[in-house]
Amino acid sequence: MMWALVLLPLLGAALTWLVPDNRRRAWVLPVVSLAHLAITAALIAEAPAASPGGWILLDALGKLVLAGNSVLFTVCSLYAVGYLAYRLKRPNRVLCASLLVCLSATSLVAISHHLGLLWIALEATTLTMAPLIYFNHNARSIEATWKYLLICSVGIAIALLGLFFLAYSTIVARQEVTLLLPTLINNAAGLHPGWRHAAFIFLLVGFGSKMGLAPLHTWKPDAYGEAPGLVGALLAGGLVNCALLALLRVYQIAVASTEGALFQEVLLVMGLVSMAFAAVFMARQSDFKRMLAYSSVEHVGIITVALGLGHGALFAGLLHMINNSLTKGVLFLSCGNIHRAYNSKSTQFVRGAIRRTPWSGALFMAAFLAITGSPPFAPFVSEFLIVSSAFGQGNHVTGALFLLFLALIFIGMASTVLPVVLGEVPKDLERTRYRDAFPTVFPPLILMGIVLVLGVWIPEPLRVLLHDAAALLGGEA
Amino acid sequence: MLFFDMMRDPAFLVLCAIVLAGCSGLPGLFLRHGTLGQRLASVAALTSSLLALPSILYLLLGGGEASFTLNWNLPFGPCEVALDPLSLFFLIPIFLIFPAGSLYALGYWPAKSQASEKSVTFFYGLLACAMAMVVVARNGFLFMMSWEVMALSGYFLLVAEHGEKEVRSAGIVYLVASHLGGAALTALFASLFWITGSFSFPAPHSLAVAGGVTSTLFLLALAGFGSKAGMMPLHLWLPSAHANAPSHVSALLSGVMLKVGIYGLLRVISFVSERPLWWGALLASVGLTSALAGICVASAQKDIKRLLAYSSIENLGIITTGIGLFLLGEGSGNPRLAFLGLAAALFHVLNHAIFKPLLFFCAGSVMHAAGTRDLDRMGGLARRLPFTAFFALCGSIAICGLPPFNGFASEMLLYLGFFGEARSAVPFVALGAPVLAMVGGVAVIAFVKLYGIAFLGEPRTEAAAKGHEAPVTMLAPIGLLAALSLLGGLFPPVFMALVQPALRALAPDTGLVSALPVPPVWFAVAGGSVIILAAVLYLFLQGRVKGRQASGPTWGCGYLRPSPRIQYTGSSFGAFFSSLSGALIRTRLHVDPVTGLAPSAARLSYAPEETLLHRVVLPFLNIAGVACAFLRRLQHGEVQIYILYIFATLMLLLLWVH
Amino acid sequence: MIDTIFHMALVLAMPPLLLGVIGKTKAAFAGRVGAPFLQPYYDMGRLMQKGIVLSDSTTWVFRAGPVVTLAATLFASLLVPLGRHAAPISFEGDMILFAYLFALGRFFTTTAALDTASSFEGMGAAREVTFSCLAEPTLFFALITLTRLSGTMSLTPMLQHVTLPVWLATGAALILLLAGLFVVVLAENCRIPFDDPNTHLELTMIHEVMVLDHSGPYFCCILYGAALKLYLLGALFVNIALPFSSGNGFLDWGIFACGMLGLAVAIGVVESVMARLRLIRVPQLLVAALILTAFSLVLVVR
Amino acid sequence: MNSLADQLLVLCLLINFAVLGTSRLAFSVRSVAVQGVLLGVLPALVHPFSWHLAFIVVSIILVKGGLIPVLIIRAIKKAEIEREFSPFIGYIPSLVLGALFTSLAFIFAAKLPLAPEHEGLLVVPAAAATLMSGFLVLMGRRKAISQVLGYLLMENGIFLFGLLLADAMPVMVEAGALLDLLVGIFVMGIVINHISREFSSIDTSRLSALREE
Repeated sequence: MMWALVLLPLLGAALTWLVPDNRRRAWVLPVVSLAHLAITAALIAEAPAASPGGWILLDALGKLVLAGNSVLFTVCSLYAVGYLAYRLKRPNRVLCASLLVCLSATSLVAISHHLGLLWIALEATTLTMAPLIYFNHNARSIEATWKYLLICSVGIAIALLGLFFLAYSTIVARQEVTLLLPTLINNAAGLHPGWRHAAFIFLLVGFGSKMGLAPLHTWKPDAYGEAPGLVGALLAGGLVNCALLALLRVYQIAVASTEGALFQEVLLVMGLVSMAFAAVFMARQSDFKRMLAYSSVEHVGIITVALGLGHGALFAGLLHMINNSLTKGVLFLSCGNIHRAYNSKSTQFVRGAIRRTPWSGALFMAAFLAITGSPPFAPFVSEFLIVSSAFGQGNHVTGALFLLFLALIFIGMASTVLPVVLGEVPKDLERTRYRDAFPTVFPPLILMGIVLVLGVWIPEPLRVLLHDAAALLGGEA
Repeated sequence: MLFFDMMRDPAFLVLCAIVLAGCSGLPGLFLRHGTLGQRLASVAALTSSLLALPSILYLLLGGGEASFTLNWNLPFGPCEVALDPLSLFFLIPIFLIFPAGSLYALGYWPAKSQASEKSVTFFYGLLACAMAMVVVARNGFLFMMSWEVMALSGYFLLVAEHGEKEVRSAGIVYLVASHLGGAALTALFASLFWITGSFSFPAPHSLAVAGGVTSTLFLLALAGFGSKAGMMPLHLWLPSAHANAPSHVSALLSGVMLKVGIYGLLRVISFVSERPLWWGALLASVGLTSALAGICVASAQKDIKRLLAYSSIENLGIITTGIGLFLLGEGSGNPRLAFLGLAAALFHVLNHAIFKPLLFFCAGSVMHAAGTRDLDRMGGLARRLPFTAFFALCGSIAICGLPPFNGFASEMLLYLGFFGEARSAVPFVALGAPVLAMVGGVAVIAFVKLYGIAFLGEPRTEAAAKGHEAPVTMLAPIGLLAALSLLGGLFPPVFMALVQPALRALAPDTGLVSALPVPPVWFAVAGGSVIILAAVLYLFLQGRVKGRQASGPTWGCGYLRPSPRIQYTGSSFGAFFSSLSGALIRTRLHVDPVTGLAPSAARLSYAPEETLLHRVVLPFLNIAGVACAFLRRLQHGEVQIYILYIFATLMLLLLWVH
Repeated sequence: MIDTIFHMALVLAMPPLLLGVIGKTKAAFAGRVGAPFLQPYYDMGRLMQKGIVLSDSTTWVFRAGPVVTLAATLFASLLVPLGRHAAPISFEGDMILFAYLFALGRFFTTTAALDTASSFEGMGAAREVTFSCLAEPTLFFALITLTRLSGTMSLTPMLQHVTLPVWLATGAALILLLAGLFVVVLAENCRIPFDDPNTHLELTMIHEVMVLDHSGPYFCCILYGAALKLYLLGALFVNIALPFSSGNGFLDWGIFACGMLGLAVAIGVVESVMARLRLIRVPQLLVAALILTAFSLVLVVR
Repeated sequence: MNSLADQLLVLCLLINFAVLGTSRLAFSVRSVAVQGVLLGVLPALVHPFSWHLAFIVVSIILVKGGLIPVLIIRAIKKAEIEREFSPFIGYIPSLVLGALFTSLAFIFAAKLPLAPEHEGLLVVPAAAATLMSGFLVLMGRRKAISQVLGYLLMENGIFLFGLLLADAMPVMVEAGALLDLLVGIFVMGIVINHISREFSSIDTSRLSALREE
């Protein structure tokens, strides 16, 4: 059953490779992803036992990430059908295939309980993303791809070394040598501190560069800026969560070991630094796709801060992980539409989107408000929780900085987004084929609906899931 | 069956009304034709206030309280909603102005651009609902949620005509300001959570912690709520926002939304058991400052709605002063002062909620008639819009705080508070009286200017000459408000009856002086006799001159060919005073140089500028932007450098943990 | 009751006389015979006989101006005690009503002026409102001082509290206060050195220029209202300046009337010996008055 | 045996310097390949024989010593370049820095204790030094190919460390890591081809259009 999560998309990929016709090929995506979604739902409903050897296990954290990715991917694949209809000239065989491979890799990340396997799956996602970013086949996109590939590979390599350190620390501590998560967690306290420290730092830097924690985020603006909207959505909403999950596994070990506090401190600082970077780079940003990249940096920072705070903030952080990925989906898809409609992503050409593409414009606006933490949307809930638990722990400095950065980021983002959405459409505008149509507007609309609902009512199953996950991370439920 | 039982419960009716108000704009979104949606919305609005107002009055006068716990599963503790006197009192303006505005919109909006009508109809209802929710919320998170929704719907209303650049920039300033305020409030409620351990509001007077903490809370509240209530110097967003919104929206924004800020302040103050004296001093001084500065700047405006917006700053300043006196009185064990201050504040909340929307509505009709917001392009509208002109006159007199209208009654209470302090050992507080007198004087300048320049004299432009009276749907709410403000002026006890319960709830110990020091009859006598005397005199004189009236042109002092453009304009009317008030009011002049022997036509244009914004804030923001641009060099494209970042981070972290 | 009748009689009958006296004094200084004391009465009577000329650009507001102003002033006249005799109406805070009734009058006078669409009258209106909003605080400082002295917030007890012993106790303060009040009286009634009621150079005038277009009975209202206003503010002044009380009520009426006439003479003297100030200087003088009254408060507090 | 292993490790270090010091790409590719082969041989010296060990040895030698170099050499052929021009960090400075980092590596290693059976082995310093030399190449060189080499150097460093766990690690992990490495290099190769087609050079300093102004 769980292997289906991994194998089904691979089969789909093979299928897409066989389908000759651009138009029909696109339809494979929604079919596969819907099936994947169904399986995911079934698995979350009743969690199966661990595989022999315990390499494969779906715990609460995995369920969260898996669910988020599956939903996001389904929406994106629905969108892809509409989107690719506009890009028929460009061959999309590679795109479809790698999308599905990526889906299987992300699923593997979610369900693997062995760090080595986790690492392999993560590296696989990194590699499959490269052709997606390169979809547009122009100078800028190849540059973006190169930077993405190099930096992420370096990062992931560092992470591998971190894993080796971890394994070696078990040897030094005369324990059974393994990278199985439960064993590591149980023996965490006994691991040799020096090696453990080194391991944690290497893993943090490695996975952090994949997540895009500042200052390891440098590939993000380029990749997000040049990739097609739906790829951006998957990068910002899906892959970030995978890398985050890897980090969370490390976090579990760190908390179980004696010096969870130190690790949390490091996380707190990294998170705040990321938010600060985002705030600085957000100001006067004239390319709204790059702006979204920095927003993603910001939110990774927010989640990291939540992890650093621990306790009640963990629940909020995990909730924010979901909220962020869904909202990012809306942002990227809608701004992809706007990009198509204006054939530009610079604020000096793109104005009055609400007039030219009413739905996408409105969605972009709403998603902007959501992502900057305005009610009644979901991120407001999680951010408010994080702030209040920061103050609630008496950690006022963090709380104040957090609010300050949020405000600065809001200012920066508003001064970019509002001119794009509002105002009059410039007269001298090259005519483009794209106008808002059902297939490209409906998918982000679904996501927006979910974000809105989560903003006022968290379904009971999700709440339970979040509590269990937080409990896994050592937060009191 | 159960439902009907609940419908008998007035408190439940109020909640229903709130929900109804929120949904009032919904059908409009799905209807193809906007005006029908507006009609439905107006009907819904009227129904909601017909449901709400009687129940509110019943509860308020009957001393009833109620609290409900909504069922939600967000992790913020029980979501409590309660109606206590304070909430009920602040609900009154909402349910008074909201239906009035939406009735007004019926006539007002169709004439404007059709483009964003639906969204305006929708967000107008949402705004009212959100404000009401803010007022009834008893849970920090619910409060913040409704607060932000309120702010956002305000924004969307404000940018209804986002085609114009001015509107957009006003919108951005508004949004940023309200977000900063929201951040302060978030910090406030987070700290409350830290202190009490729950998101539910603490009971009144229950918050007894170290002085430093409560003072921080107070300052946070002042920053958050003060910026919403437009206290100087946090008012920067207010004038352009209120000037650029559609008129019925401006009415709601400035008539009610500012008061919600005041509500928040009062609510947070009510938590605290120990209130230092300096809170009162700070509030009083802030209030007087913004009252004086606000009205001075107002007197220099040439944009009719900007003028009104600045006068809102003045009135909110007066309210704040009242609250300040209340705290001073409490702190110094002087229940009389406390009572007068709070009574004046609450009374003025009602008054301002009546005459400011009245004036904004009139401004809307005037803008229709003259096609501009620029006072210097109006004139002579009284003959075209007789009813609007009359009601505007009532509003202007009322807002200047002159008898026989309601503005006088509340300012009277404040004066009595000040004068009472003249007898105390060190009569610092009494010094407020001359300042308030000054404010009154300048208010006369501002509103004589507004009324006289807009409505009287000769039309300065063709558009103004061809103005038309507003339809009855627009006149009805205006007339109602005018009548209310006269009522409040002649029979203050009517309004005091509404103020009393809230007052007792906020300051139980002022109960012993719960009667007005002025026998209220004198208000009626003075106002009534002035009106009657005037009427009698008028009839008498008309009798004298019957049949002996001649008419001719105004005497031009020997100037033969006068044109309407030689009249005193609004700017020239205010110029003399502005010249006295110095740096506070600057005017930007744009002059084309006149050159050559036969100079070509040159233009001169002038506009009062928002000194603080243009001289301080914007330059600072520019500097910050440049600084960020400098830092952004970090991301300068060389992948080698990026790898260096990774390496450096790795090394630094390793150093840190070892 | 009888007092009320006297009060009304004095208030209604006497004001124009002050104008007459002022005129006579000035004439005497100028070495002329001058118009008879009752000249203002004749003028008003004649004005009542005349018809009116209305400007085409005016509305009802133009006619409402003088009327409301006079009505407000008349009611204000019920709040001021004359000499040792209590005012017919007196309650806590009536002095605020007193001040605000004048403000109401000002509001209507100025709007009426703007109604004529004449740039001169607009100018006059602008000056009027500006100066009075500088004069207002002075009045209120004076009232604070009196409140502190008397401990009440109503004109009658406040003014009647000022007796010889009080003078002996706080003479300095009262003198400063009187100086301030005198300036206020002059400013509010547009006398020299603030404004010259006799000149006919519109550019320099304040009050006169506002009423250029009024005529007939309405103009009469204006003149009478102005006189009444002078009378009432003067009464404030005299009440403080003459703290004497002969036990006999009628004698008190006499004393008060003489006081008023004395004040009129004083104004006449000032008008004869002083020149009209440049407009720019006027605010400075008003601020000076403000400072005087502020000092009086300081002296009282100390 | 350990002495022999140590000598091989020292050889690895020397190879690092060779890569740092040369400008000729073909040469540095070959030296990295040699390092890969050494990596393959080392486990055989350190650990007792086992099939799984044999598998690892063979696969490492095949991939690192055979496949990858071939791939890169072909890329170089295609792009018609044989030397690195005007690097960000010159050769002498990079040698000096290399020496510095190597000493750093020894300090780093001194802080971390070894398991008794690995006492006296130079594995940790060698690994760290190789890693950092890899970083140095990545940071210092302009050509995309040299950066790939730098990445390979890093990987070699990591595998060097990995041989401490060679018998502890499950085959699957090692194999997966190798596979990923292979695919990664393969993708990079493709990208490099595209770069050389787009920009008619594989000079990454051309790749700086995406930046914040």
